[in-house]
Amino acid sequence: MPKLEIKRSFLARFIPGLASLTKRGSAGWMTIIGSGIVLSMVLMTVLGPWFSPYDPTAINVSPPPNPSPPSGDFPLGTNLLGQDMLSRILCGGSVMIQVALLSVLFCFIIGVPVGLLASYAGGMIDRISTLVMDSFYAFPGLVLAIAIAAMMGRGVVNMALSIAVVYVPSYFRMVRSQVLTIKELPYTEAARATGAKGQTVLLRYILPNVVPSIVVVATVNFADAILTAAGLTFVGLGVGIDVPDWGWDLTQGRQLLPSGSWWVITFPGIMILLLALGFTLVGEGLSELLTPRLER
Amino acid sequence: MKKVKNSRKAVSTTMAIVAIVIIVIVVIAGIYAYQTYLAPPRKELIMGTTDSVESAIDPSRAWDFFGWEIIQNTGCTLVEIKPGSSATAEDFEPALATDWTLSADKITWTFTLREGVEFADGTEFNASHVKYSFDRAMGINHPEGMPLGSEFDTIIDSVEVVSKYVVEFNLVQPFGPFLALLSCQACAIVNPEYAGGWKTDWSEDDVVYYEEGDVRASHTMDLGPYNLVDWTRVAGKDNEMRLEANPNYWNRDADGGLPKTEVVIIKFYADATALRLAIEAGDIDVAFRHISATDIEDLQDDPDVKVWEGVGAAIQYMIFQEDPVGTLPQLNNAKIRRALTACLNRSEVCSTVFLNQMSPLYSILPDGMLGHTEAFAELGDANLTYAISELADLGYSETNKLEIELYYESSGHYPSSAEQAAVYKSQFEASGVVDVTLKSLDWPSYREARSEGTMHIYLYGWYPDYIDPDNYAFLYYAVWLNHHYIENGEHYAEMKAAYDDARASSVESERIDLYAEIDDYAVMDCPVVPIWQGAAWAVTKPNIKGVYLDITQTWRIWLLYEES
Amino acid sequence: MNDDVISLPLLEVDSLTVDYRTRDGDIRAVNNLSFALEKGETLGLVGESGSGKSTLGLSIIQLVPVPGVIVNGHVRIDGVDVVRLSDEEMRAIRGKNVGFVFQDPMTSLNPVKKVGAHFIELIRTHEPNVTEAEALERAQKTLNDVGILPERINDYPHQFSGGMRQRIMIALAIALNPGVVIADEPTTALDVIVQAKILDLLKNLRDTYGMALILITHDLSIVLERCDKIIVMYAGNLVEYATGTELHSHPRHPYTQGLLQSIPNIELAEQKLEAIPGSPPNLLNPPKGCRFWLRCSEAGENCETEEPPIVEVSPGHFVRCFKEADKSERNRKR
Amino acid sequence: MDLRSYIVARVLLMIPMIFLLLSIVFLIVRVVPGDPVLLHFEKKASEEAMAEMRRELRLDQPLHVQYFEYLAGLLRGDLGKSMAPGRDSISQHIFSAFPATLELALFSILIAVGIGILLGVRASTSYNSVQDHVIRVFGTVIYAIPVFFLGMILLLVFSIYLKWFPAGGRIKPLMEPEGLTFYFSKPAGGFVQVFTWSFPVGLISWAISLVALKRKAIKFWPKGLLISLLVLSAGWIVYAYFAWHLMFRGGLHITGLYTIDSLLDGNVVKFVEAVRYLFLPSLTLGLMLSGVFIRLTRSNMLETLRLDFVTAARARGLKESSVVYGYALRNAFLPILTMMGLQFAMLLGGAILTETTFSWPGLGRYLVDRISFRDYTAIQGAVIFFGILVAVVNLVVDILYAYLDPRIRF
Repeated sequence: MPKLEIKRSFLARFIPGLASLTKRGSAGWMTIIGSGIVLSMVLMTVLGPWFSPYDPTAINVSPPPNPSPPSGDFPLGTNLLGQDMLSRILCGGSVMIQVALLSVLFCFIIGVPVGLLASYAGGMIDRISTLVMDSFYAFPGLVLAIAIAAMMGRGVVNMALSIAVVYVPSYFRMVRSQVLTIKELPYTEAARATGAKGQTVLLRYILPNVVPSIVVVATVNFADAILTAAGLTFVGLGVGIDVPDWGWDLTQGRQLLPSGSWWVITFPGIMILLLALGFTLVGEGLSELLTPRLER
Repeated sequence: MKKVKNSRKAVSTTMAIVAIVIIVIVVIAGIYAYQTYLAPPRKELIMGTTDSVESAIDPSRAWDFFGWEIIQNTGCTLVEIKPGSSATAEDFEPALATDWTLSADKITWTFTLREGVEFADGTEFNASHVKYSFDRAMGINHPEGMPLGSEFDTIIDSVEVVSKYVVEFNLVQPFGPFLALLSCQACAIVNPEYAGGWKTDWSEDDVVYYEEGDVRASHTMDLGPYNLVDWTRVAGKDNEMRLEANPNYWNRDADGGLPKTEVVIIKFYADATALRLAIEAGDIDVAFRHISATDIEDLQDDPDVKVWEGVGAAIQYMIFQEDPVGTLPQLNNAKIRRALTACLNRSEVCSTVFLNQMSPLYSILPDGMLGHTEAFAELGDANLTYAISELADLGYSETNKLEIELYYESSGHYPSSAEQAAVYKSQFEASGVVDVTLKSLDWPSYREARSEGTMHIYLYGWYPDYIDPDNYAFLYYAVWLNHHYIENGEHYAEMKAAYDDARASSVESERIDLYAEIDDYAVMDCPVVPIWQGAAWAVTKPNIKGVYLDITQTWRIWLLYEES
Repeated sequence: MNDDVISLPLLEVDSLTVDYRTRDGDIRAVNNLSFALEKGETLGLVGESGSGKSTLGLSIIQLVPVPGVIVNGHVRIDGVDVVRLSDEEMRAIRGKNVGFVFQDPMTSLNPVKKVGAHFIELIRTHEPNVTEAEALERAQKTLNDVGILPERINDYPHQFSGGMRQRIMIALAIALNPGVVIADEPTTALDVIVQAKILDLLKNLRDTYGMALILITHDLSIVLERCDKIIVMYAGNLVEYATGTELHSHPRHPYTQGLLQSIPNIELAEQKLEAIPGSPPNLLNPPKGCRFWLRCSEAGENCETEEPPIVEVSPGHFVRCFKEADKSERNRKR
Repeated sequence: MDLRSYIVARVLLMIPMIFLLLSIVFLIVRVVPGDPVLLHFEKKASEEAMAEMRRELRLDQPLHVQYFEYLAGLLRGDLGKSMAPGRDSISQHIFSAFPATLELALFSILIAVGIGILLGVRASTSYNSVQDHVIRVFGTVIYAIPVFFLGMILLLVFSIYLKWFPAGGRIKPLMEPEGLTFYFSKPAGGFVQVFTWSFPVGLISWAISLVALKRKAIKFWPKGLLISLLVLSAGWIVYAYFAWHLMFRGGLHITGLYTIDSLLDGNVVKFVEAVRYLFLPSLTLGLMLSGVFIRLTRSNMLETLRLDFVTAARARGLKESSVVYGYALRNAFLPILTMMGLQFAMLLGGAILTETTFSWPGLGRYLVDRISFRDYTAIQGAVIFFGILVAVVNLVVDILYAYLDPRIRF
């Protein structure tokens, strides 16, 4: 019955709130720090336009010559076009966050139902979908994402879709393995024995118990999606110049490197790193909290 | 006792590993020092570039900058333009032709050829090779060749062998810039042995492309200052080229001997950053195309390198698509185009994006070219009062903004396209009555969108094939640009007449007036708006001499040398 | 010092106390425990799982698993207090002076090493001058002694059955002819027939090699006949210490009595097997007085509040119980 | 399912998986809206020109014909023609770019495993100490760094500020090692044809090995299947190797790996240069991957250090180093090895970005380059090559796993 326990502990730990997390050792702290980073990043991006000292896309807010290093007026320096890096940092997270959110959403919409159905239905459907998913899973993710993004063209939605294609198999595999375990558990059998319909069993009895694992996969995938989105931007498949985006700044900053303009890449790079790190911490923390382990 | 022994043994094992590592390092360092010491001083000149031959260095097909540079250095044309000149009529020098005359009706050009010039296999160059080269180019007529290259037949009617050393070109109509045309790389003389053999029926399949492992079979020319003796490509891009002096070069004995450097290695870098760091580190002697604006600015203060600036023939312009497939008919109104043009601030683009390494351009003809004017200055730079009032006439205001889409190319085909577009957007929007949406496409899609005519406003660029105003002024008429003004432009009939006259004329003063007229009409219509003119940049070690960066855009490797 | 006057025991454990320092608090696994062992003796260490007997065994060779700590006491091997030794010095004693046989032979051998390699490694670690060939020769001899064909020396552990593997483990423990061999539940993981064979083997080896043997087990029945001395442990405490026969005939502690009653005896036609009610205490928060009182049918009031002392009820027979303490008190008063 | 049949299933599964993958990539490239041919003309192309291009690329055929031709081509090692002018063979492009990627991948995996094992073991042996926490934080942070950002930082520090290492490319001009070059005359038909030959040769050697195995009466058929598959692939690889050499008439570096070729040349100067150029890119990629290995080594070591045989080894008085490395690590290494296979996919993804950062002329750059050219057939070819590479590496790792773990025997 370990899966039932997972569910109970999941609820038990999260309904009372974060405070109880502090008692969960390093995993709890990881979750707290991670969600702190993520929340502040999201908050910053949402509120950024109100707080940024300049319009992040305005040209030459700093008088030439540009790029200029950090100074009093421009604490993070300016880029080649004389745009204020601080403003761009404050507002630049939206693309990454949108892409990550959308891709996780797409994964959820595709991966979970397919996983549920395949594992529940079994037989040929299961075997074929597993084979398809496995071939995607074994494939180098970024290569596939790049190829698909290249075919579909630019834009946030297209980026999210191409990333989703790469990560759907993780959801599928997770859901499938969980369902296969839960399907055999006595209470599911009991539900079936008392005449519950397949649909009811799937939605009422199985799905709720899969949710914690999906949450873990999703948080871990957030980090991967952000890094993949940054990678897509770096190979020239990001969004255009008129949206402030850390990935774009980092990409364009590369040509300014030889002249020693470190500030142009350092700050956006650190922001992406922090965002990905936040999600990684939450993901790792949660997976440790929600997965029963041998206590040492 | 035993314990001590154990630990001693452990220590000795660690020591042995450390000793082995140290010995290996010392040995490698020793051999390194020895081999470095023994290495003979390098005789080759190494040039670095980020360019690459696109697909072929066959004059019948190549239409890319670097392919032409290699053609120029390995092949030879009938006439050449004097290095460092501005390509006026007096600047054409004999090359494979020693003398030429034009008939009174301006239709027939007769060339006397240089005698005793030999191909690498010892065959003597003669009039039949000239006829062969042009017949081949016109026969292959490759749609992807240079625009006029593919339309040789609209200029040249036939090439006739008069005698062994005399050849005659019969034109379709009088053509002023004919010598300029003959001096361009598409007119390099090919060696029939490597160009498909003596025959008359030509097709696209006869183009000579790169062949892995066999350099000589990969190009057709034979008479230039250099022989291409090694050419490696990795994954469809150039990796390294080796040029060795051609012992049969006709001009070998000229002042001090040409080429000046016996062996030149061309090393290809993936991007400007790598190229800049290579020249800085001294890995290469010469860096030519492309080093980014910030890097040029940076290197100008570096005492270990020399930065050369020259006239650039590359121009960037903005095209207002006439009737962009059903979306913005307003652009058909010349008043809107003029208003938008007035919003532009050319010097701001040049200073912001290019750190003043490009210069504002107010005529379709670049500065340094016959017929260059300042016509577009009439509309001014950031002339917002004019723009706002013109647009107000048409009902556009801060509440009813003119909405336009500005396209840029995103895969690096033009320098800093995205940054430029961001600047133009801010300039248009500074008027307060224009709302710009930026859109980007990679180069192939951009090119196709251009052919389809779906982009409202987009950026385009040009560098010349042959060095003559004719090769710029035609941009107003280039069918492949597909901006449609040719049929519908208000002043296009007058412009076209002036253009045709200028083309046929060989009298410079006459042509200057005609091109000025064309520019004036262009300002009235604003179909194609010049923005900036590029400068040419090269970075070398301080002791490299013989760099010519002139309007011809020809990179004359044969004149480069290292001063000891 | 004169060896003739004071004969040092081979192994002496003196008021040894071991704690596990967990996140939730300290757990006392071994509490103030002492005993001594002479050459050629067999000591049985009996207790339920969690009674601290394995911890005791491991603490003798200073291998209490993390986060265990020896907080007090001494362990003297050949008179050397090993608690004070450096890691490196202790390492030299393990295997050389003390052999150890583990509970589960299936997991106690390195699966990626051949049997011979285990021996070579062991012998050459402790006697670096021995060549590989010599080590192999000795290994084969030892294997022969434990009843394994010497030519199987080139097999991998997974190619042996459980009993065979335990024989290999024993061979590894005795290969360097140590003074003491500690066998921690050597037969628990094996089936009954093999169990007896292994125990007999250990006994025979003790005789031939002349070493002392500590047999740690939860099964009182198997040590009763085979051990010279037996220590019964409960929740980290020594509750009874006596010779095998004495313990068999006169168990004093209620816990020992309970253990004895739960042994099936074939000779008795109708035996009522009785299990001890309840379960061992939570050592994070042990009962205040006697650790056994909750399960003890004879518990008195002071058992709840005070820790019972250890009393010698007859020569060489020690018990930690108020019942016996009172008795001896009475005896003394009498 | 026991491990043995798992591996057999793995081998058998690989075939449909690769097949499926090929089909998916083929489809993805085909569902592109619009006509890809349209994009490849400088000027508005005439119908004839476009038809000619379609004919050259076989795009004029019905979809199923294209599909089967493409599959048949793959068996010959022919990935079709590039859409770029000249219509080069994509296989040739890929084979000329592959050694660079291979060299980068090999060195970075060495670095990753080295760092990962060193720090992972450190962390596990000093469990819950400051050292352990620092290493864990390092592992987590390194995983979250965009690899190209890491690359740019290293580039900035080590080649722009300190000027210790070059910033991009594979080697200095004039320094390309020759290796021991082979000189063959170019066979008629070139690369593709020679590669084609590898197929029947591989097939025949497969058949022979099957028969031979039958003769020896090996009872357990999966072992025979495995061995014969190995022979098949070995035959194929040997042929492909010669084909690769044959296609360069002037001779080629013997391995294409500059570090090795320069040593074969006996030219230490070139070797040092090659290592200098290789260092930063492989360090970047290696660091990125090391995070995973640190975590994996640490957790596996923690599990293994708890196992009985480790305690037993300690109880025998073995040295701590041989307990940690000879016992714990050797047993913990197998899952790490499996991970190495799985990480290969991630490695290749990282290689694309690293190659772009450091202008490393490998397959990653080729793919990015072709994307900006919208060279669909080449993108298809490169993606498929990546996919097959990963599948083969995973298979090899699995088989290696079986051979390294003595508990698994067929």
